[in-house]
Amino acid sequence: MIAPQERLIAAIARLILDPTAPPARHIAVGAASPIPAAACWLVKKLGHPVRLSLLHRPSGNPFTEGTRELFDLAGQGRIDLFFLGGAQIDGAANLNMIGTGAWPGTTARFPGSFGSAFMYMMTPRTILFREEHTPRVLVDKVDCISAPGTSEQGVFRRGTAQALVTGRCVFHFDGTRFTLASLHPGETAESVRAATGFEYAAPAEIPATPDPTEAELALLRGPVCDEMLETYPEFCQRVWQRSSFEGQAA
Amino acid sequence: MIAPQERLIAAIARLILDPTAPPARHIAVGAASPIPAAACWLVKKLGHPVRLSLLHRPSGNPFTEGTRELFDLAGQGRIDLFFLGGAQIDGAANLNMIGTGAWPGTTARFPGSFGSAFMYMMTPRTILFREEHTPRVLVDKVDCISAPGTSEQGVFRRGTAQALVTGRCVFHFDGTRFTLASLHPGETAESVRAATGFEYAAPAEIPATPDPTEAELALLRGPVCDEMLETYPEFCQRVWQRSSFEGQAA
Amino acid sequence: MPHREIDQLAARIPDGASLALPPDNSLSPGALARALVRRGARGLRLIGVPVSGYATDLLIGAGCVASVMTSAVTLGEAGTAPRFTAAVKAGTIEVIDATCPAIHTALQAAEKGAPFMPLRGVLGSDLVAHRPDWKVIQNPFADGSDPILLVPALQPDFAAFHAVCADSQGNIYVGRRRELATIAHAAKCSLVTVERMVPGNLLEDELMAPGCINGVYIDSVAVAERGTWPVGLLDEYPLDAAHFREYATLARTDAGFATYLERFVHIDARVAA
Amino acid sequence: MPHREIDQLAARIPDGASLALPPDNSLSPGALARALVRRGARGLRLIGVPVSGYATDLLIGAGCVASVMTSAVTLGEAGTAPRFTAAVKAGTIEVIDATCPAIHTALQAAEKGAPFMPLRGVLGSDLVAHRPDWKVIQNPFADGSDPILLVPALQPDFAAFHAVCADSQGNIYVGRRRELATIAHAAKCSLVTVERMVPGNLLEDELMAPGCINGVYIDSVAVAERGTWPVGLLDEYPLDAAHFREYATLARTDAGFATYLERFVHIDARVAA
Repeated sequence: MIAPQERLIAAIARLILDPTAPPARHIAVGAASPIPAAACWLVKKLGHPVRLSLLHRPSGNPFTEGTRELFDLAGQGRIDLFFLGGAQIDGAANLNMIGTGAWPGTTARFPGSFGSAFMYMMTPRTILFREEHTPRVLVDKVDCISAPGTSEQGVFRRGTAQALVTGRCVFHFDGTRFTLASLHPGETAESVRAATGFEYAAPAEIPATPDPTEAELALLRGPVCDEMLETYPEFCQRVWQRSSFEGQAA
Repeated sequence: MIAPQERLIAAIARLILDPTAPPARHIAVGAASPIPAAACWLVKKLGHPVRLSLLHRPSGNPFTEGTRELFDLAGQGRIDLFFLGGAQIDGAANLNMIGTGAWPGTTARFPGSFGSAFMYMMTPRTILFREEHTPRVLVDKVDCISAPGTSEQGVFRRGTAQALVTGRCVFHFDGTRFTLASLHPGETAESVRAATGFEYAAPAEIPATPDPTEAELALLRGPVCDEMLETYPEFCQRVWQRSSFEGQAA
Repeated sequence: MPHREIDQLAARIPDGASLALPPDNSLSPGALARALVRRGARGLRLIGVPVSGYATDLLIGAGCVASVMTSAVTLGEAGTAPRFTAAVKAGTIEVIDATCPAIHTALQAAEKGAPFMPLRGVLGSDLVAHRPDWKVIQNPFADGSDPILLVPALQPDFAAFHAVCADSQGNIYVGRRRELATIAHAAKCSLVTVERMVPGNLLEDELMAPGCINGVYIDSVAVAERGTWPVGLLDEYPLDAAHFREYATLARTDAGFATYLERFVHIDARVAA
Repeated sequence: MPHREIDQLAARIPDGASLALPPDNSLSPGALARALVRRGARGLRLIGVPVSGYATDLLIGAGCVASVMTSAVTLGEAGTAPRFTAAVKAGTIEVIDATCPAIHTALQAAEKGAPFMPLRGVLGSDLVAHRPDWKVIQNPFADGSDPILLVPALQPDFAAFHAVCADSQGNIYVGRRRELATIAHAAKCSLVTVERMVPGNLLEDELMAPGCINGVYIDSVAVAERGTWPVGLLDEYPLDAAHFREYATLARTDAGFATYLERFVHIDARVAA
């Protein structure tokens, strides 16, 4: 029995390892991102040489200059890959993390933009991740742009979205538009089209998102979960029925 | 027997305590400045509440952000008084710490400007100190300006020189020109005029630079020297015949 | 009088002051925020460095806040910040949205005494249009077109945070949470709560000094044991996740929030902890 | 082969590279400078952060240096730097004069990935006229006239310094000498000598972490005991004042400097220490 989260983790790990993308030697993962964090740990436990900077670890966080160090690292070009989400994501890969209705979010107010307006432009690769895949989230045009998916000529920018992973499918992004790349179990070309508020390209035959391999599942349920327990105890309990206490004993 | 250095220290201490000048709650002293440092310690040991930040103490230096912290402190306006010298000082209080002849000092090359071009303008009060008082040092016009004594209208500047203390006398500076304020023993209005390359004002009667009081001398030779031994062992040996070892035992 | 010392500290922050607060993972002064609620502070202009959490949501809920400049308000794993969200919908607070590195950059400009600092990125975000205090200029060092954002220096009236300990000279120890040094350098006045006082001079200890903030920046220190609670403190005590969930649940409604204030703010929070 | 490890480190710095070095009071890599002399480095473009001392004077004397960007070159209590002064008079090196906060500001711009940073002061100094890479603009945030200096980002090819220790992940401990973190962040490549290797992960230790630089910035580490000598190392060993005086005396003449190289650089300096 493969948990849906395990499939998302494995799908993100494959995107990280995509040989056609710029190398991901150093990956940073923001707060409250258990699935991207697990994908990074999976890549590392698979034996790939990658440096992980995980924010908001309660102990032993990687930074000694305070929280600005993540942004300084990105400014220096030392972070190859970052993850972003969005309360709204549109077909041009624009992200809205602020709100809907009149500024600053009189209809619905979201937490805020965090560092997205900077990280999205300073990082060569961004993997967008949002589990909820509905027309409410994947919209034709975001109500406001926290972080732009593309920039005008002459604006300094190192990269943009590589892909968007949702609870239903994987989209690739080519710098202009999304293309449906694979479908998770139970989804069809039609079900994804109905759940998506923006236009995207789709090949005639859409492959299924591969299941995690047995080796990947073993890593996820063992050493990856061990690494995750301190930061994401509730996630580990929910997906792997493992509590912190066992983890620390392991 | 009062050492000449002791008189200079006491003269600087009086300038620090000048009630007509802006308050000196926090004084920073640069490297290789034993006489200004001793003057600050004297003020403190006299019981005045003053915070001292002494650069280049081998241990326990006051900074935890590295050497930039001194300049950031000055930028914030948190340093009330600083000391500067100059291989050349002219009548407009301009300082040359770079060289003479063609830039960057083909006739004589000095160490360099250090932080003078910033500190002089960001600190409300600067006391200039140079023991050598000759027409070679006190010049009509510096060969080049490391740090300007005055600034054009509209240029951000918090202050300039309060005074210039030399081995012969004390000058006050009013923002435009120097005025001879007091003569050290053995000097006359004429001897100072002959030794000075720049024009300055002088009252008809020029007072003598006061000797340090007995209380001041006792403080200098005891607790002030104790504080100075670690950073300035050679100075303490020369002026007070005290070695580090005795100082640590004291 | 269990709150005496911290209530005196809170009394130093006048109504209408701008107040910079660290996020929930970085020595946030929970006890001081509760003291500000007890004193009935009004019109505070909060600054989240770079994001805001429990303390900000609590102060908003208690009616202490006029505006909040921040990059996000969140309770982390416990979800969205309910009183912030309610106040935005009700229009009772002004929100000045920023993005994390813009907050850091603005404080670093103040730290250096520079009137502004440039920041890459951000252009194309609607943040720019809603921040009339920001400017976009052509990079004077570039040959071709190269627009760049300039952020003005941000000098908060007050910075407030918790530290592990303080010595008698006012030097405080915050360990690796160096962003607190930036806030203390940038702010006009820094108020700090600590777990305990220690003898000697922290800056004379080579092992402790790197995690210290020099007392030159610190205006007042008050002892407040478990002063970050319900947030954790480095390796000394962890975040109280159960309390965060309880807060998040109660704060969903006005009545629940009133109950929270009654149970955890107007009585001794330290006993409850 | 007593120099093997450090000579390999020195071999990583090619002729013509720009190389940022800390001053004599901040973990200056004396042993590495001597290794660069042994390898016969040429055309180095040194950067003093923010001032220069023994290592710079030694490298200049040995003919390794094309230019030095610095705010001052000095041997501290031992007086002026004789080989630097001689080279300026002889016109054999280019001097790019700076002022301390301009060096810090330029490195901090590189640290933040910003193309430039403003700096107060300096205007009216002849430094400005001799730094065509600096620009003066009108402060875009000011109403009245307010000229301000802009300093472009400075990204050295290499940073080199000594640290107390390193762990197997490449994290290093420099204690309160945080300016070394700025150099490491700003430089393309950081080479570090250490007194010793330590087990475990320094960043997992709350007491050590605040004085560490993350291994993400460190490209190579070599063990060099007494690696700052003749400069001191925090509270581990003091500056060797007698050796500084000896250097200052010998380096006054070409012949004396040759003797110095023979006695302290081309043989094992650590034995001599």
